[in-house]
Amino acid sequence: MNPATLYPLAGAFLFATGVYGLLARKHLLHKVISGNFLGSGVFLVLIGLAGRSSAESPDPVPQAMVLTGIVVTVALTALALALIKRYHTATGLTTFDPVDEEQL
Amino acid sequence: MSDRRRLAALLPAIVAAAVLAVIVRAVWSLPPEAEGLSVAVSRVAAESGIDNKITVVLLDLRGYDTLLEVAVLMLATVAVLSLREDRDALYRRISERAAPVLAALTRLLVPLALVVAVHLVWVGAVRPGGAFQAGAVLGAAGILLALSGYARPQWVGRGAMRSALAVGLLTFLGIAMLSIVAGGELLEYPEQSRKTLILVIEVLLTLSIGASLVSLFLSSASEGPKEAGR
Amino acid sequence: MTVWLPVLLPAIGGVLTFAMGESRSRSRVAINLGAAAASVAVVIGLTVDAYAGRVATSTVAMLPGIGLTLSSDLLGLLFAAVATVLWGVTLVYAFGYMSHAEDRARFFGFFALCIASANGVALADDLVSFFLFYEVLSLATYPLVVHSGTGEALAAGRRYLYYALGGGSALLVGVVWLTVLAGPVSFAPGGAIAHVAAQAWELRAIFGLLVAGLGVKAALVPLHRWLPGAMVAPAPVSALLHAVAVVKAGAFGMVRLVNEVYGPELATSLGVAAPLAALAAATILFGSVVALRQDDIKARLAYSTVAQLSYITLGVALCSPLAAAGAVAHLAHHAVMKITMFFTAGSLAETHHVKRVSALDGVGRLMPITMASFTVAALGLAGIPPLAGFFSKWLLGIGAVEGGQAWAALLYVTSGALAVGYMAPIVLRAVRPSASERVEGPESDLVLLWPIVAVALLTVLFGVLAGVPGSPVEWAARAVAPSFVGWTP
Amino acid sequence: MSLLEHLPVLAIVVPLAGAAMAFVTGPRRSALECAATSVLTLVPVLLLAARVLDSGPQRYAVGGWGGPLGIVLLADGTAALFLVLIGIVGMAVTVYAAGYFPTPDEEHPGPGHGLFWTLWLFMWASLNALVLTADVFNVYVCLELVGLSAVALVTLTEGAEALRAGMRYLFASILGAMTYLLGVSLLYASTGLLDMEMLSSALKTPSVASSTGLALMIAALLLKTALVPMHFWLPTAHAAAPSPVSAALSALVVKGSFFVVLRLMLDVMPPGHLGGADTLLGVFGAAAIVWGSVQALVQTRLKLLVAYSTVAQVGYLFLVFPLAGAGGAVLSSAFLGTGVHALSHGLAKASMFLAAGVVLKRFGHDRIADLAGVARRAPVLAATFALAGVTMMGLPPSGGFAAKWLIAGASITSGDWWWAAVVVAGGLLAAAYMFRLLATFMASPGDAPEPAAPLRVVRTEWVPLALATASFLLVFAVPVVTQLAEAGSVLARVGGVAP
Repeated sequence: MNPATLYPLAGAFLFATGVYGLLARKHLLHKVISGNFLGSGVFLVLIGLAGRSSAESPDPVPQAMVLTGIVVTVALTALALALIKRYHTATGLTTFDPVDEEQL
Repeated sequence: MSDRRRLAALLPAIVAAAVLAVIVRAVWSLPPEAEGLSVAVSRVAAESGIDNKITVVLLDLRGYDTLLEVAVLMLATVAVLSLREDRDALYRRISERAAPVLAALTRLLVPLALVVAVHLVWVGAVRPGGAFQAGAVLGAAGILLALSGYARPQWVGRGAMRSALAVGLLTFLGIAMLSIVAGGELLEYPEQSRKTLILVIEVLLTLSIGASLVSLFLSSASEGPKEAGR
Repeated sequence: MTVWLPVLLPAIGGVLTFAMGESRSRSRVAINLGAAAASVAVVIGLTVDAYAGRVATSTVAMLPGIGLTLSSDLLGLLFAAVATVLWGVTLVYAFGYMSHAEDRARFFGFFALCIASANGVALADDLVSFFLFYEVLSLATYPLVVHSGTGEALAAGRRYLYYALGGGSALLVGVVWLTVLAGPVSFAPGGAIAHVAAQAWELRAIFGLLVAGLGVKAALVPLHRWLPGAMVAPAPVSALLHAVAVVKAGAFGMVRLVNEVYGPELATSLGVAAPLAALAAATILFGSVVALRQDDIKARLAYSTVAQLSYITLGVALCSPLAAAGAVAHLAHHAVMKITMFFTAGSLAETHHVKRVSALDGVGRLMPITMASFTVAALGLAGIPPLAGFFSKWLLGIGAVEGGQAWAALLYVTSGALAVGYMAPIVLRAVRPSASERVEGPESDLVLLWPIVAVALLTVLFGVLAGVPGSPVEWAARAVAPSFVGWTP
Repeated sequence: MSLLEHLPVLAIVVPLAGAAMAFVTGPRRSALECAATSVLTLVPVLLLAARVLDSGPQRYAVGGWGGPLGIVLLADGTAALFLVLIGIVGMAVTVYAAGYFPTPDEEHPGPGHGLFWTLWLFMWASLNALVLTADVFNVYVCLELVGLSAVALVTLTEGAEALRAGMRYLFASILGAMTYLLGVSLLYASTGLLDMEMLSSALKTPSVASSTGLALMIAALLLKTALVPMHFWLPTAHAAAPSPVSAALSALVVKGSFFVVLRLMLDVMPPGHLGGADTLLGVFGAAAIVWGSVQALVQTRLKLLVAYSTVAQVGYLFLVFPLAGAGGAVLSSAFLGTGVHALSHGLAKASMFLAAGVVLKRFGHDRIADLAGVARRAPVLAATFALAGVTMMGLPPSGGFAAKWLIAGASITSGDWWWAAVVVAGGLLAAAYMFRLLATFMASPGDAPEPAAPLRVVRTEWVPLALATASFLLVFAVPVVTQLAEAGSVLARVGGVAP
């Protein structure tokens, strides 16, 4: 087990956690955080796999992809939070379904 | 809990486990060493004289990605702006809350932040740094100004702020098109003015990113749920 | 290019009718009558050319290797002429009949589109083009069936759609399948697919699918059930579309299918003609018998149409030249006779609110000209010489005997007797002295009366002048002759 | 280098700059700015299509690098076809929206503080970018641009329902985008390539990682295309959005991600390495046709009916994959049918949503049961639904008919006749839900008073009618579409469309 596989495997685990959270968790903020798990998972996979390069430094292309990905994730998170806030203002809810609201 | 609900609770776990298994299998199957494009990038970086290979990829080889990424950021800001509750009372409350200590701190921090931002832009060409980092610092300064009452939150969505938000993307697009006029392809910077053009892009991007962050922060101000307690 | 005009002129007329809206009724009359007159002129011109042996063909590119092609052959022109001429006559009637109705722009617009697509069906040069116009015709008829917007009309429309779209699907599958096997199939007298290397079962299955598709409009039992229901439409629709354009598109398709796609020889050797003939024979008997029991005049006429359409199908399925000629002639003859009857039925309902046979008593005295016209048509339908119906039945019968299928001739005679059975009560009741106090009342309004008399006159003329070049009988014989090698009329 | 060679980037840069400019000019003048940008975007798109017809696929190396280091834009016939669709529907949406949204003033800048125009141009630009790119990572960025603008446009409708729909859409979008990116990272780790054309040759010897990567990418795109069973987010989002937005979403956005599926499945993946994936996609497509139609049949709201119809019609697009394996004439016919279907459904569906918007404004609701008499009161709207409905049913002479003809023909030729059966059944189901609507329109309106609507709103009804007419007569445009498809990389491989 070397870093080149450890990071991607950790990333895979993060990603799977994110998938579970996005599908299973009801609270909207949980969903947003799960979405960020997805992002972090993918970025770990990318960075880890970039480290397999034998050159003096890791492959820069995946690193650039991660940087772009981070900005995109920030943008998505911002919109998601704004939507949740607006939704909460309009309905007082923090979940899609009022039934789930009571269970939380 | 009905069977249906139990199944609904189980399904995400199954999907997640399946995804995990698929990725692990794929990762495991990869050879331990791979060059990817690192050698090719190194060659280009050596020719162009820019040490930071990631910068070479971001601004030169895949500058088009970065152009669209700037568009993503502006788009997200516009999207959030479209959702804002536009009420003067709301903004007044933010300004009125300004405390004297915060104001004093702001007077101290904002000039410093500006210096840091300029520095970050400048070093971006050789070391980690650049428009996004500088923009974040600039945005923080802007938020401080708004919270302490030096800048009025109502400015969100007004003409000057809109221009600041858009100028980064517009400059990027303009310079990208400039290379066409100069006889190259899109984003093919003319060799002699390369560094200058990239610097211009970075500076104005910093401004736009800062403006974006300030707008994102201020436009999420709200009066709280209308039907509290539901 | 001219060959497109019988399609384009009514279509443009229809679109203009929509565009002008509800209020401008004078322009509507002018445009529709203008389009009808122009179409008639074009069809006559094309016919004169076709008689002289000049057949025009024109293609617009469409699917890969398949164009939308029209051709002015005599067979197609006969149907186009029937549809176009009777459209003009029906328009006059309809302007009178619909003068106080709502949604007239919609009505006349779709009416014109129906004729445009019927002409397309007539002049289509290949199976795909035929299918295209056939389906457009199905759709354009729907708004006319449900015109009144009542629950009854909507229900009839729904049933019509089940049949039309189901049949259309069968037709689509058949046409695609045949095209995959044989490439684009252009109609060719005597058959177009004899050279195709395909399993016999495939060709039989395709024939079945195509018959199922065409059988809906041709009202073959058991696909006929939409037709009586569709009589809920306004009288001009029943008259022109459900006695002429729409239903004849199905019967006409049978002619194309047997004579010009499979060809009489292949249809016989594959053994598909005989079942079709049997089905048509069953339909004739069924329609005639059921018609006997209908009290509603339009329903009685509708079942009569069911029977008469199968005269055509049977005639062509017998695969003998004279029968085929009789079938095609009957396409025109039945059109003028049945349209007379539906005009009459519409006028009866409009003028005296009479819709049932049992309520006809004495009407003949109030509307002598109308009922006299009806009587002419009824006699024609029963096959009394020298009216139109006699000649087509004569050809059908002779053809059946010549083809060694005397049973069909017997069937035609039987069905003629049944026609007398279901027509006679209408005429007799109308002339019977009224038991009720119906002693005075108007004759049909003039604008309704002229078209009735005109089409009744055609019934006489088609019969009396049957031997003259250009009469339906002579035209039909010329049109089917190329399908039978070595036969000349 | 002539300006004509830069047409691909002009199709992206012009609307992008227009979006930024519309934002700067502010709500009151941005409609005008957007109209000007729309025209300026359409021109390079049409010129590009003409150029592709004339001289084949155009490649554009952004920054002058080319693969594998740089990003390449590829304008082949298929891309040009989708660009033209986006252009036509885009232009219609712009014109329609100008009448649909109230004229902005100081007090009322319009929905979303008058930001519709900016967001809409962003969407147009990102769709063009998505279709043109030949780089799998760049696809990711474009997908995010499309997704972000789509969600923002959906939530321009006031109220909790639209917010809920928008958030569902956003979460689906995030899951899709991240899964796609994960796929890209595995693909890159395995091949060291991002350029589609280079990947195509590298993948002739696939590995576990590259296959997994592609599978993840395609799965993500299926979610974005809303292929059953991953369609859950679509109906509410498309129905809740403002009508011009619904039109763009149903007609264009789902087609954008489908386009990438098409690229990946037929261009990037080597033929014969699809495993069972092609059949699986076909089965999902068939399920979508049936399920979407059945759902459309039971809807009580007009916009939801139209949205479920999209779920169904998307299914047809996926029938190409099981047929593609046969190659030759079957592939060419199925591929052309798919292209025609994308085009005709795009036009027809846009027209239906735009018309539904006018229905909402004129009658104040979209409850199907209460729409009796529309044929008399608003004949143009009824005609629009009728003409677009013919396309949905696949009856001649509509584009839907041409598509069905080609796909069914391919299916029968290949011997896998059951796909043809699905196509025919789908047409009948579409007829069932469309005629349910049309019959209501034809019913007598009763005595309810006719609601009055502002003339500028009523005038917008001509835009959907024009689109619907185009889709109705599309069979006559098939020769041009055929030429375009033959200039696409897929058909170039099999030597064009056999007559």
